[in-house]
Amino acid sequence: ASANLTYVMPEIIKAFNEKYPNIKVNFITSSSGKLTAQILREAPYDIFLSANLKYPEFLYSKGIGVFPPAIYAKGKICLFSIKHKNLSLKNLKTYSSIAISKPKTTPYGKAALESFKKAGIYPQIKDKLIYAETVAAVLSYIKNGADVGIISKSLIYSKNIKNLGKFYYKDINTSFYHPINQGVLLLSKKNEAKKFYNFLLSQKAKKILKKYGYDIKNK
Amino acid sequence: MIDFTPFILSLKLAVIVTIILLIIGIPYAWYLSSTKSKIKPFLETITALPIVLPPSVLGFYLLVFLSPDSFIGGIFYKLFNIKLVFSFPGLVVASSIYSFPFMIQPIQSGFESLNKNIIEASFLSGKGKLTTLFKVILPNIKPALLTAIVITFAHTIGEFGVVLMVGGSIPGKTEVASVAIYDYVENLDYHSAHIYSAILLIISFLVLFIVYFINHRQRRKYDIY
Amino acid sequence: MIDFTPFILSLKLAVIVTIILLIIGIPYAWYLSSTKSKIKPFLETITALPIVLPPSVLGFYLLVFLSPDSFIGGIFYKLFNIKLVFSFPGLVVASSIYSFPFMIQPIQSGFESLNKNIIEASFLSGKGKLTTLFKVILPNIKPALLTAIVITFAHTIGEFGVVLMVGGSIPGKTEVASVAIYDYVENLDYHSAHIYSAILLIISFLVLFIVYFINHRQRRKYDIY
Amino acid sequence: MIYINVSKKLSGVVENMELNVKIELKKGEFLAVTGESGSGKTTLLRIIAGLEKAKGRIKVGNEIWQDDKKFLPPQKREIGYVFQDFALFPNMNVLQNLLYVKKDIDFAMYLLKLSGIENLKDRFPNTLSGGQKQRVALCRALMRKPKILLLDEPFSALDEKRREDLQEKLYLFHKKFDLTTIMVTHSSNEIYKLADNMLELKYGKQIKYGDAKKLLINSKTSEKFSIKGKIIDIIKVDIINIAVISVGNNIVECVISQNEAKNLKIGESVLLSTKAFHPNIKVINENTSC
Amino acid sequence: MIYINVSKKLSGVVENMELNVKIELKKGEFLAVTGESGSGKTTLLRIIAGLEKAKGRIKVGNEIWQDDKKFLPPQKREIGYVFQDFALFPNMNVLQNLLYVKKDIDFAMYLLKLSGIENLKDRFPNTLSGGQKQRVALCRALMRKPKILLLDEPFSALDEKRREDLQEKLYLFHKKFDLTTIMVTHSSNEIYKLADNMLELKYGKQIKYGDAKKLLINSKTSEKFSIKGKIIDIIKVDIINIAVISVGNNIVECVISQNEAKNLKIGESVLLSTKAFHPNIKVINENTSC
Ligand SMILES: Nc1ncnc2c1ncn2[C@@H]1O[C@H](COP(=O)(O)OP(=O)(O)OP(=O)(O)O)[C@@H](O)[C@H]1O
Ligand SMILES: Nc1ncnc2c1ncn2[C@@H]1O[C@H](COP(=O)(O)OP(=O)(O)OP(=O)(O)O)[C@@H](O)[C@H]1O
Ligand SMILES: [Mg+2]
Ligand SMILES: [Mg+2]
Repeated sequence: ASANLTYVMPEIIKAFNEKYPNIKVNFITSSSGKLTAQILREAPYDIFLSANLKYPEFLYSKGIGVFPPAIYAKGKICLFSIKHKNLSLKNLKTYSSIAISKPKTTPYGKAALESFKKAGIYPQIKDKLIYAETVAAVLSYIKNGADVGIISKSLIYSKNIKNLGKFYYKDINTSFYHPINQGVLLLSKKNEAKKFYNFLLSQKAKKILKKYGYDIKNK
Repeated sequence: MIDFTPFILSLKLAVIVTIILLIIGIPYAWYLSSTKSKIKPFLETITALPIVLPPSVLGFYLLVFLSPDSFIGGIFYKLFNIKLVFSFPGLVVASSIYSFPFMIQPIQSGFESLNKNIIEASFLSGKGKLTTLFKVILPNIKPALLTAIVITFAHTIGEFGVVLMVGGSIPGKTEVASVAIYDYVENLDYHSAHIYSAILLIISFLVLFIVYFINHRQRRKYDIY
Repeated sequence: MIDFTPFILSLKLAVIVTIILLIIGIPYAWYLSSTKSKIKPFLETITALPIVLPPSVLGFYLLVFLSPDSFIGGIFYKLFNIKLVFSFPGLVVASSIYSFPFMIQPIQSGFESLNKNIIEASFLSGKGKLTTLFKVILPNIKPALLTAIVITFAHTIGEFGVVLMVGGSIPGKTEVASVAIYDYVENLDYHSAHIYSAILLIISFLVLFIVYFINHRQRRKYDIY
Repeated sequence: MIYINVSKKLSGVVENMELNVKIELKKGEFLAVTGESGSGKTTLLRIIAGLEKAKGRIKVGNEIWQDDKKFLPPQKREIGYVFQDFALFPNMNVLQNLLYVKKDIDFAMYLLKLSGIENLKDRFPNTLSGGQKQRVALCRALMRKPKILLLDEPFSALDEKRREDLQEKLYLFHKKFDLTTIMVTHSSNEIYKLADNMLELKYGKQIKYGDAKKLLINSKTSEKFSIKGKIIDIIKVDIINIAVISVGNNIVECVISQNEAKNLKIGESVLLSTKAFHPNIKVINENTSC
Repeated sequence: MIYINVSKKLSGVVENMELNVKIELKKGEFLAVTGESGSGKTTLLRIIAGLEKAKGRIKVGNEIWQDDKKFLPPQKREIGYVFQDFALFPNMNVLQNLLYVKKDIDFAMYLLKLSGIENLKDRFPNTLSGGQKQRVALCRALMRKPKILLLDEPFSALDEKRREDLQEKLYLFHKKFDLTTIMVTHSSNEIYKLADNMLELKYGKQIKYGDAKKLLINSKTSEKFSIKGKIIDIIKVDIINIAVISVGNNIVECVISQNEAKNLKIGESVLLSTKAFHPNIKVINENTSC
């Protein structure tokens, strides 16, 4: 699974196991790009959960996957800081450093960039951007010097975010960026895998996903 | 609860890789140190190159070359029925390739500064090449050998880019400690990351300290200071 | 179009880090090689430890220690107005810390196998410690020195975990080649990744080959073979 | 029989020097090799040992050690070698250096005792004095009771007493184990005492080769007693003149005439002889002598 | 004046050996140090050079080189040192080895020429023979025209001719530049020729110290001509018996009586003397001699 799912997955697995106590789910996080490269070489994974549709679609185009990629949720992004209270896209230019995850490789970074452009502030803040490897690294950056950053909303609900102490966040209007479609690709024909795949797309899973800040409207 | 499997995997990997590279590295470094051939600088450069690539990128290429569809991976798969990707043997192969220069270079430099006449003296004592190697040459390049072993060992423990790519962090099989710690940091679980890092550091500290301490005592004995 | 900025940054970083570590490493390695103190094995172990941590994790800790809010980062910020995170100086500091053992260990092993009486001969020629170091000691541990420089250089070029974490991969400032290539692989842009990897390899090959080639010629001259 | 016929280009003090040696040794023979510094003595030993390649042939008994086609590696040639610079194994103590060659602790201790260094058996080479190292190197070479013993100035770092002592012991050893020995030395005394044959090299060429005693004895039949020496001082004491002449390690004072004192110069080589038919020979007690 | 009064524990062939030396040198003095292998000669030189710490005091002129409080490092002591194992810089060629000490190319070439190795100036130490290395080491030590010259068996690897040649040149050099020289040697000949004073060590203790010539000359006044030698052979030729006696590097044949032949044994030290009042001294041409 892609890294942003780290927090929600345990709960989904828990719920899944309530229903199917005998199926053990191992879940591995890594970057989508790495996982894609590995799945191409027949990595022994059953289900691939990606932070966007691009990677599952790429794989599917290579003839991998049982069904076409499905969208199980949509990610949201928000402004985040531990220093500054009144967060808004407009205020961004008053800060000296803004951390986002890499637009090239992460969907959340890409969405962040889109919203800057849409808000018309990109030229002013261009030189203040710091690019993190993953959304989790954005938090490290904010903790260690960056004034503000953009992260996935789901992170706010992770239990570990409390490690950062006091923090402030502000949603970014979803109209500012293209939806971050979280795609899932079923890789193996194993029965257990299929069950989990179906569970993930079920209402129960969606409820949990919603609790963790994902947008689950219009499938 | 702390799961020690990743540490055991890490140690196992590091020990195996160090031993394999010692076995390959000694003759190869010897060849490099003693050849006068024109291709020597070429070979030396090639030897150093794996380190120049970012580990994940190297890992990516290794993934391509070691997968059962590829030529090399295919040979292994067909002949020994060993899959070199997403398996522990794969980690061993990949780590060995990445850590190769760390083993070769110090040993080669040790060989190059060895006083050749003790080798001759050993031959003239009627001893063959193997005895000479183990009883005379290696003991007398100990500082270099130690450097090679320590760097290779530590580096294999700490490496995770290649390992993650080729191994795929499968718990109990390819999820080594470095990968586990990385995951904790990614998950913002700093508490576990600290604990795991501390354990990794302590284990490594103990291993290295014992090695250095024994070496220190021996050097005193030989009065090499 | 190929953007060469990351390569230039990488080379710049590797050259600066190598030089800094040479300057720090030589006296430190000398101390380690010549002390008979009991704390020697302890220091040696500590020196090797940075390699044991996965680079991104080390990068994470370095980020914590170098940030302007922290003690060390704070000192730099207040005294020199240098921010050690998300800046090129930060990369230099972080890479230097990570590559430290790669520089120290080979040099130390070189010192340890150096014949001490040529040092004495130099002193008795009326030369001070500095002259002795540059004219006698260093030239005579050349294989070890070369190993240290090559490993440090190559490793700094290839490293990206620490660099990425501390530097924040800001194009033109801290986005070095290894990070750029990594991004291409992540982005499934294998074509660009191949091209960038090839360029990195070719540049590194040339640099290392020149170094080894000159060394090869010199060794022939001294008839050290 | 051992046939050695080798040649090799050397870079010497003169341009294009070539080592050219053609010798034959009988089993049990003791050959001394002498010649000025840089003349190729060490190189010759190294060639015989197989440490250096050279053109030509070496045949020991019925075995060919080297010719156009074959080259027996050093470890296959049964040789004991004392290196000019000792080449002890720094990672082994004195006793281990000997035992490395052969696991015979009694014999090792016997050799160490013979050389007067049995107390040093646990010491590592780095802690030994020059002469002590040299003796360890000698013992190590003897450990194998080798077919051929090659000695490169094995006593150069020793004081005279120890040197004479070891010369004798080496000779006995050579006889007892019927070794064939080739020794590089600069001392004609040593050659006379030990060697059957001698070979003198100059710029790589063999300029003298043959029976050692014949080549060395430089007395003339007419003078039963004549010794070569060198004037190192001419002293005036009261009205007599004394020439101080060094003969080997002896310093001799000799009264000379006023005339002689004028003609003789310090540094000149002289031949000391006496008109008397019968010089006295008196046994001296070692302890009373200087 | 140079005062040296030092002591240091050594690990020797006997238990708990201690080096104890108390000597005084005048400026321009030539002191020879002798003694058996392992007696502490090298250690003494190293202490004087500051390469090894020891208890005691060293004072050179008005300058204290070492005492309880002070320890002048080697590079501050103006010393030339020839190491027993040469210690040439492997990364420099012969000329560079000399120029490293002092950038005086004329003087370097002069010294190399003096030692007969000017042709080797571009060679690297690894390619030299033992005696060649030793000469380079000597030249290098002389480059500084040091206050004190310390020589550790500087001629041990040289053939006799070269050795005598260099002995003389060293002596002239010593005189010309008014050096104070301390030389370790095993040859009493060398001591007599070169040294003003001599020091003999045994197990680290100084057992003889004083005027070299007085300590060396072992002639008795009654016998004007008497030399110590050793019987190395007794040969029967027809009806006469010949004793072959080695005197230094001379081999002397001496007719002896039947009776003498019975009593004398090979290996015995003998005193050769003659009843004649006047031994002949004849200058010999170097080239005709063996
Ligand atoms: N590795 C080498 N490369 C080139 N020339 C060499 C090498 N080793 C020795 N030589 C030269 O070959 C010649 C013979 O050397 P060798 O060591 O045999 O002399 P030697 O007779 O043993 O002298 P010595 O009595 O000084 O030890 C010397 O002139 C020396 O400079
Ligand atoms: N590093 C050392 N550690 C311990 N003992 C040593 C060390 N160096 C020398 N010795 C011992 O000290 C004693 C004196 O050594 P030194 O080298 O001064 O002897 P030397 O008189 O020069 O002998 P040689 O004529 O054999 O060169 C020897 O018995 C030797 O074994
Ligand atoms: Mg020689
Ligand atoms: Mg000595």
